[in-house]
Amino acid sequence: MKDLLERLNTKYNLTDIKYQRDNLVFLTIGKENTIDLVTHLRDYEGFTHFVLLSCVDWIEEGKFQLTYFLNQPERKYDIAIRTMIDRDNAEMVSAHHLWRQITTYQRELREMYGINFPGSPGVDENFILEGWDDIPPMRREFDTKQYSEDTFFPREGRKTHDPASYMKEKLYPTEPTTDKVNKTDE
Amino acid sequence: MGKIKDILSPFTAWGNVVKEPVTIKKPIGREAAPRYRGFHKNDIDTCIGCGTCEVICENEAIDLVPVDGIETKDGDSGLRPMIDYGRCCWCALCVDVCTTGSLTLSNEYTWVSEDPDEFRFIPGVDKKSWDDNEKGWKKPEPNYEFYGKKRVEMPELHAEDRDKSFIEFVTGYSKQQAEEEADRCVECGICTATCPAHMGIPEYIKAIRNDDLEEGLRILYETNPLPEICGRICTHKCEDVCSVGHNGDPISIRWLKRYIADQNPSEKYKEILNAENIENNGKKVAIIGSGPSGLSAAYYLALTGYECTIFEKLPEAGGMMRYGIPEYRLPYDQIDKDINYILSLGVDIKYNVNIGTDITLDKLKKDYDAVFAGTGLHLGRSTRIPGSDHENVYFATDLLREISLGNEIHVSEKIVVIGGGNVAMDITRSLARLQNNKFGKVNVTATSLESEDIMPADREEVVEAREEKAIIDPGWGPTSIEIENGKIKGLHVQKCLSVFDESGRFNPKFDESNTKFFEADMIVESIGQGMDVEYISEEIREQIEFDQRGRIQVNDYFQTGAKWLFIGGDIIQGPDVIHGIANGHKAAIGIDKFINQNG
Amino acid sequence: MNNLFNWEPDRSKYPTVKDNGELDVDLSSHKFTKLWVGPNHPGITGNMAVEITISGDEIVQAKTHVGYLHRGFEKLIERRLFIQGFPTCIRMCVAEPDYNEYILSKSIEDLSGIEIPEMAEWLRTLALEMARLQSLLRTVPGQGGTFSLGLGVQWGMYLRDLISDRFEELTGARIYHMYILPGGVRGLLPDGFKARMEENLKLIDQFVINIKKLMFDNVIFKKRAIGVGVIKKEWVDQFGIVGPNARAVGISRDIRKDYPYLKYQELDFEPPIAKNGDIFARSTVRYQELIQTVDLIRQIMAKMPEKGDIKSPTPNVLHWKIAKGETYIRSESSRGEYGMYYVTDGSDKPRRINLRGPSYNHAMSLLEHMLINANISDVHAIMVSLQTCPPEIER
Amino acid sequence: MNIDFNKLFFTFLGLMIVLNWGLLMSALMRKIGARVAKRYGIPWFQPWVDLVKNYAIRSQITHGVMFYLGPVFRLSGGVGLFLFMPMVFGSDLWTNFSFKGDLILILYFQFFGMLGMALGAGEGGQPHSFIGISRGLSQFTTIEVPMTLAVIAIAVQYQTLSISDIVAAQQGGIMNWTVFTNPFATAAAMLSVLGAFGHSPFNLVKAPNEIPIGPPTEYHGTYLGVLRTNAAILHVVEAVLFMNLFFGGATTWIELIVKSFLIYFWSVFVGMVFPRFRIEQSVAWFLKIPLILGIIAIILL
Amino acid sequence: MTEDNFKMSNKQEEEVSKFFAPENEKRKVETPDGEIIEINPLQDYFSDARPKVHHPNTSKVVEKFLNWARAESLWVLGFGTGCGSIEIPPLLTPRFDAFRFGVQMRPTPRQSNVIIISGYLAVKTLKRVIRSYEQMQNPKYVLALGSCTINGGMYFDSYNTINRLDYYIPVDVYVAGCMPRPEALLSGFGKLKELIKAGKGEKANEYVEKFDWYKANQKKIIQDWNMPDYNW
Repeated sequence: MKDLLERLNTKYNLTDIKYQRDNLVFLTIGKENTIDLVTHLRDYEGFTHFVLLSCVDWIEEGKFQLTYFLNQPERKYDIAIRTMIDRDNAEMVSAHHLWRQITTYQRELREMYGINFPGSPGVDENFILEGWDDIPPMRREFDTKQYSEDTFFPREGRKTHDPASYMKEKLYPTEPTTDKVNKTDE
Repeated sequence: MGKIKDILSPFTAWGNVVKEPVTIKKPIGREAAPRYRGFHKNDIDTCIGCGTCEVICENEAIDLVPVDGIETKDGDSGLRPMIDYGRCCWCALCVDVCTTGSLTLSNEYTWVSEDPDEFRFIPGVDKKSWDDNEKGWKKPEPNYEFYGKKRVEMPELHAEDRDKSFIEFVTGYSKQQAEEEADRCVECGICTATCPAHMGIPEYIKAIRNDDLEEGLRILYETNPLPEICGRICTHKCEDVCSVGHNGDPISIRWLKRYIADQNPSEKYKEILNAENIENNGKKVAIIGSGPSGLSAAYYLALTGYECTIFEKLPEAGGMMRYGIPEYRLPYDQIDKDINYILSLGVDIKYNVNIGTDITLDKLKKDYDAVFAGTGLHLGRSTRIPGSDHENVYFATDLLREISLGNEIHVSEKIVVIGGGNVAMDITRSLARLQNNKFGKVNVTATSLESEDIMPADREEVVEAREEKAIIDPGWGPTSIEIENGKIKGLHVQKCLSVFDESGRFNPKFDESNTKFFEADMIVESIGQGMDVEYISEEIREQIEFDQRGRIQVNDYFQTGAKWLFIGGDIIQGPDVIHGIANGHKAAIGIDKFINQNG
Repeated sequence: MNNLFNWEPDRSKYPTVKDNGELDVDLSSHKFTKLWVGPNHPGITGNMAVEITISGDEIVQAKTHVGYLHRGFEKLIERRLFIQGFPTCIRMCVAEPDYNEYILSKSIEDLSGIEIPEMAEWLRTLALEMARLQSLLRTVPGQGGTFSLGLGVQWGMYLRDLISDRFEELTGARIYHMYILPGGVRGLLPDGFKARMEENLKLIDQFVINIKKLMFDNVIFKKRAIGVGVIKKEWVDQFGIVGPNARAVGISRDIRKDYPYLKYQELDFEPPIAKNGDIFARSTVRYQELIQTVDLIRQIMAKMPEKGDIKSPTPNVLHWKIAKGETYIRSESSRGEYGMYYVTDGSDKPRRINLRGPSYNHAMSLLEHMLINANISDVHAIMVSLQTCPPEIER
Repeated sequence: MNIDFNKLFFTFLGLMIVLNWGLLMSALMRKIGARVAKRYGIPWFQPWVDLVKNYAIRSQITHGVMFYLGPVFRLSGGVGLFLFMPMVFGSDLWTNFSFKGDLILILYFQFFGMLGMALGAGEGGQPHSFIGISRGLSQFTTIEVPMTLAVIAIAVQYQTLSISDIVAAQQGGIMNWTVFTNPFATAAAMLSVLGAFGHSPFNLVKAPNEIPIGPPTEYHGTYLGVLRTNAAILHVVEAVLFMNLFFGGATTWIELIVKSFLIYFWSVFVGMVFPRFRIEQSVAWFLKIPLILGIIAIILL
Repeated sequence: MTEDNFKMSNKQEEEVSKFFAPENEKRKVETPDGEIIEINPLQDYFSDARPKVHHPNTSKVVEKFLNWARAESLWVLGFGTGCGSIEIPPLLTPRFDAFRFGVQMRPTPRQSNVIIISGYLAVKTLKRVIRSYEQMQNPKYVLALGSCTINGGMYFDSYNTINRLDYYIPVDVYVAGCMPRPEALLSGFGKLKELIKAGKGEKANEYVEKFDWYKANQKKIIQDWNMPDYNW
């Protein structure tokens, strides 16, 4: 594993290398070299099994992290290649020609995050959702609970009480205290 | 050949036609497994309405609702969980996290209805067919916890290291220990109501978890200006009601408070608490006594912009905190840390001023817009048993004050302390230390009316006292002090059967046949303290209401009949630091109101 | 004689290929019919749909439609505490929720460095194998069911239900067990569990013999299954085929062997392999696995200790925070590699989870590819033989 | 034209008996099937309840005139088959309207309902119906081939086209039954009967998990009630046909019930344990073994 | 024959004009597949005509008998909409054998009387469920399983699942549980039978009566309503 990374390091600019386990390494590479690296790993290093393509929304940094997860079935290595792309007008080079299932992943990411993969077959078709007209739901700024409450008629008539504030109301309504315990939000 | 076999072999299945079917004959109502997670049950008498189930429920299926017949009281919010079966997923996390263990699941599972609004009920209150079902999911045993049940041990000096000196023996939590202890909190907030000052306990514990101690300090100072002191010697009523304490050790709320105060350097207090620019509003308030209530009142008044002057009889501030509590529990530098911060807000203090003699209350009334008196309980109370007027019979408060003032006190070889409160433990342990220094051994016995399980002293005080080789022998009522040749020989006691009668009044019953004799040449009485209100002149006294037992009556804001005079602290509430602080805070609000109303 | 009735479609004539490489499928020409298999169709595995265009009985185009079961787990879990994610996320796959529990727990344990007690490891292994057994009891005879051989399904479902009873005893629930939690499991074996389990396993032993006589020695079943729905060897990497579907082509890939987890290293087993890659080969592999799983459960019950701790202490679950990190945990479900990509950001909620279900590849790109030129009669059979499970595609 | 009301009454009574026996028989078959699957299965009266339920459905939709007529054709096919089928041998009252040469008519009526159904279901507009019809028609055509060969064989053997005469020729002992006198024709017919009853492996017309459920997909309520009524009658009458041709007919209703049950059970017996053929496999199968048997039967004569 | 013979009475005219009401005229419609087809509502029943109330039989005895038959012959649409469908197979297999209670599965909505909503409904499925429900014939019954149909259940905060089913189609019986065990499901069927026998299974007519309200609710969440309003 280490020697493989050394080999790669001579060719590519790899950063943030982190060994999560002995046979699982996470690394970051620039957007422009990503597909190049993936292709290289597939063709020359035996990473023939494509595990998954995923996206993490780092909204604070304004970035999407795409993770290409590759597996080398012979030597039982895993490499997860991270690449950061801009959140605004997110676009990434399509890799559908490498493995067939990537088409599906790209369709999903297009729908769930709004990342475009130009040239990927059927990338603009509805995949999971049907007639969705809000912001892509997996983006962090989309508030699913709010959306649900606005759309789906929750059953009315429920009311809860916070023990601390209820006790204050009952036992010492006038006395000074700090604010209500805020349990759910951190 | 294989082909023929392939044609014939499937027909073997017809063998089943003569066998009895395996169908369950009566499937409806079939009993589920003993561990099955069926419908909810709740033992509403055990339940305290802490709401932990509500917090852990990922489906927001649980609401806490008031229930008829369940009072809101200390340690019980009076709320009970109502479960919405339009949300529940029967994961039983609520059962596993339940602090009291009252919530369980039965193994019944059939609930069919045409009305969707029916699926909402309060287990234990709304009668259901499965209420008496004993089977069903219970929290797995053992070693299966969602939060720590064992409290993080407070590092202490070993008994041998501490029993000779008055240095503080509780060393305080480290960061890791504090965070670990804070992690156990379930943030129910039951404690807040019980705390006399209603401190934001869950919030500051959360601040510890978040490692945001400045925020923690801000929360502390919202309701309590003496965190260093409270963090050491508070009677922590909050811990008694802590919901985690129902099945395990309660959170060490007191030590966590101390941790926050300890970790914040005093020089940064002003910056943290945003107290650098306080506008003076030109009004003046006099405060008599620099005990907890006085300091608390001064702090909150000063924050609002009042000009406060504290009059202290003794040479140093702190009142009972300094003169009633031994240094090994509450080091003087920590008292100073809290007091100096209050003084730094512009509070003036005048030492060695005795109201009534040096300056009269009437003069204060004239010079100031309002007066707050928190003069505390400094007079010892006597048992009034035969022989209690002997010169070697002392009051604990007096002895403690003398120790704090640095004066030499009389210590003899065999001492008996009468009393089972914290003061009794303080004096016992102080005397034990003095004996140890003087004679190299300890021979001090503390005896109290109350038996061990209802002794008012904190449990750890008793344990620590025993570790320091003091003898604690509770459950005895003193009858007489035997004096021979003008010297005390010892104390006669008889077995106390009960302290309170059925209606809860103080009315001890004794077993006169069961007596005991404690040998002693010095006896210390520590059965309570009395107040000294000599400084209040007759004229003012007429305006103040007293009840039959001579206690001063005040309103919610500790305002007496004399509108300008506010009295709080131990005089009103009995001896307790945190009550004093709460009183001071409220009185400060009352004073603010009073002065604003009067223009 | 056989050639006489071998009506392979002659695709050289139709559908014609347009200039841009697409098939010229003009519905108005009445040469083609569009047919929806699902979502409301008794022959569909779960709630999904395959849109097929047929010409005669053969399929010209196929397209998988999913989303009928989409609940947005990966979004929901972003607003749930680590512990709260469990009841939600185990529902990602209804057939084998235990694998969800395991990979989710293991991810959290991996990221926060928690070791679990040995007893808990054994119990987890047992639960996972029981789940596999349940799943196989459905799918092995289910392959016969696709050809309207419902008898095996009936027997299998009965036995599956008995295993449900054992699950109920052990975990307190029939379907969504909520048994594996971060730090360990939620209970020891109840009294007499092993005896009752052994009774059920004996019934399954008998079932294994019966189903062989009924299905695998059945001339029509062979006729329908052999040579139909062939997966070629080179597709395995191209399409990301895993689990029994890959093993039926002769490629031995089994997470339990390749990346041993829990107690699989201490168990004696060898994943079964077949060569042809058709429906029959996949059925046979699953059938062998069924026998093997019964054996594995026996091994586990014999080797596991009687008593022990079931859970390691964890931080208070109500405000458990995990430092920023990411990991990938995989396990071998009855359908193949079942993995979880888990990202934390230092708060008390996960940043992102991504389930990698085998059906994601099997039911989408692979199925669409395999259905072309297949007979409509075989759509259901091919789908079941791939053991597709739509909830893990859309989650 | 004189109408024999007595005959009409008995014919109608016979129809009722056949209908109820058909319903009961289907319930019994399902119960037996359930036993093999190790369960109890439906209550014996379930088919009647289903029938009443279907007729009690309040709303109906239509896809056009043929859609209406489909079930009607089907029912007239079934009833027509019954009308010309001698039920109990030796009784004037229970021979219905059978006449010399009714064998040919009956072979025709077998197809009649099928075609009517095809037209009606086609009107329904369901692609599943189309597929079901095309399968049904192609399969039925191939079934007819060995069956017709077998029928021709026995028609030649007994030198008659009247079913009653064929039954009469088989009287006088079990060894006179066609099954013993002409085993090849019987075998060919008994194999094609598997297809005629539409059980697995030849149930690809309805094929619930391929094309749910073929031609009747769109039929509901009263339409379905009619179809089910017809199915009950048709199954019994077809069984009676084979009984008459190959198993010596019946001299009492009890004998009829037993024999028709056994003949119908034969298709269940096979169907229970075999999966379904694909359509081309099914066609190929009928054109192999049963066809050869039928040809042998003819050649041997 | 005079011309008068061709004149229609007012009543007859009404009858005829009913046939040629706008919703019954021939017209072109786009199907969900994108095909444009011509439809003749009178023939094809491709109609967005409002459904009608079908009143029970006026004779109480007859209605009682028919209701008994309806209750004892529950044909369930085999549409597994959510996780609850995992508990349907055990119901139809040896262990629980629901056939004993007159419960049978039908693969097509036209022939079914009962639709089981087995748990949560994604919006995409809801659209199919509504279509299936409308294709079923009066009287029809809805059995809702699990928390999800009552108040959203586990997925109360999901952007893609509905919270309460009774806003979209009328529900006869709810069964609590997540998932309800087969035994609970059987008692759900028991309850449904009771209701039908008591003549309370008239939710199909309720749907017709509150048709506008249901449609408004359905259209609120189904974004691309590319189908006629009723019974396509």
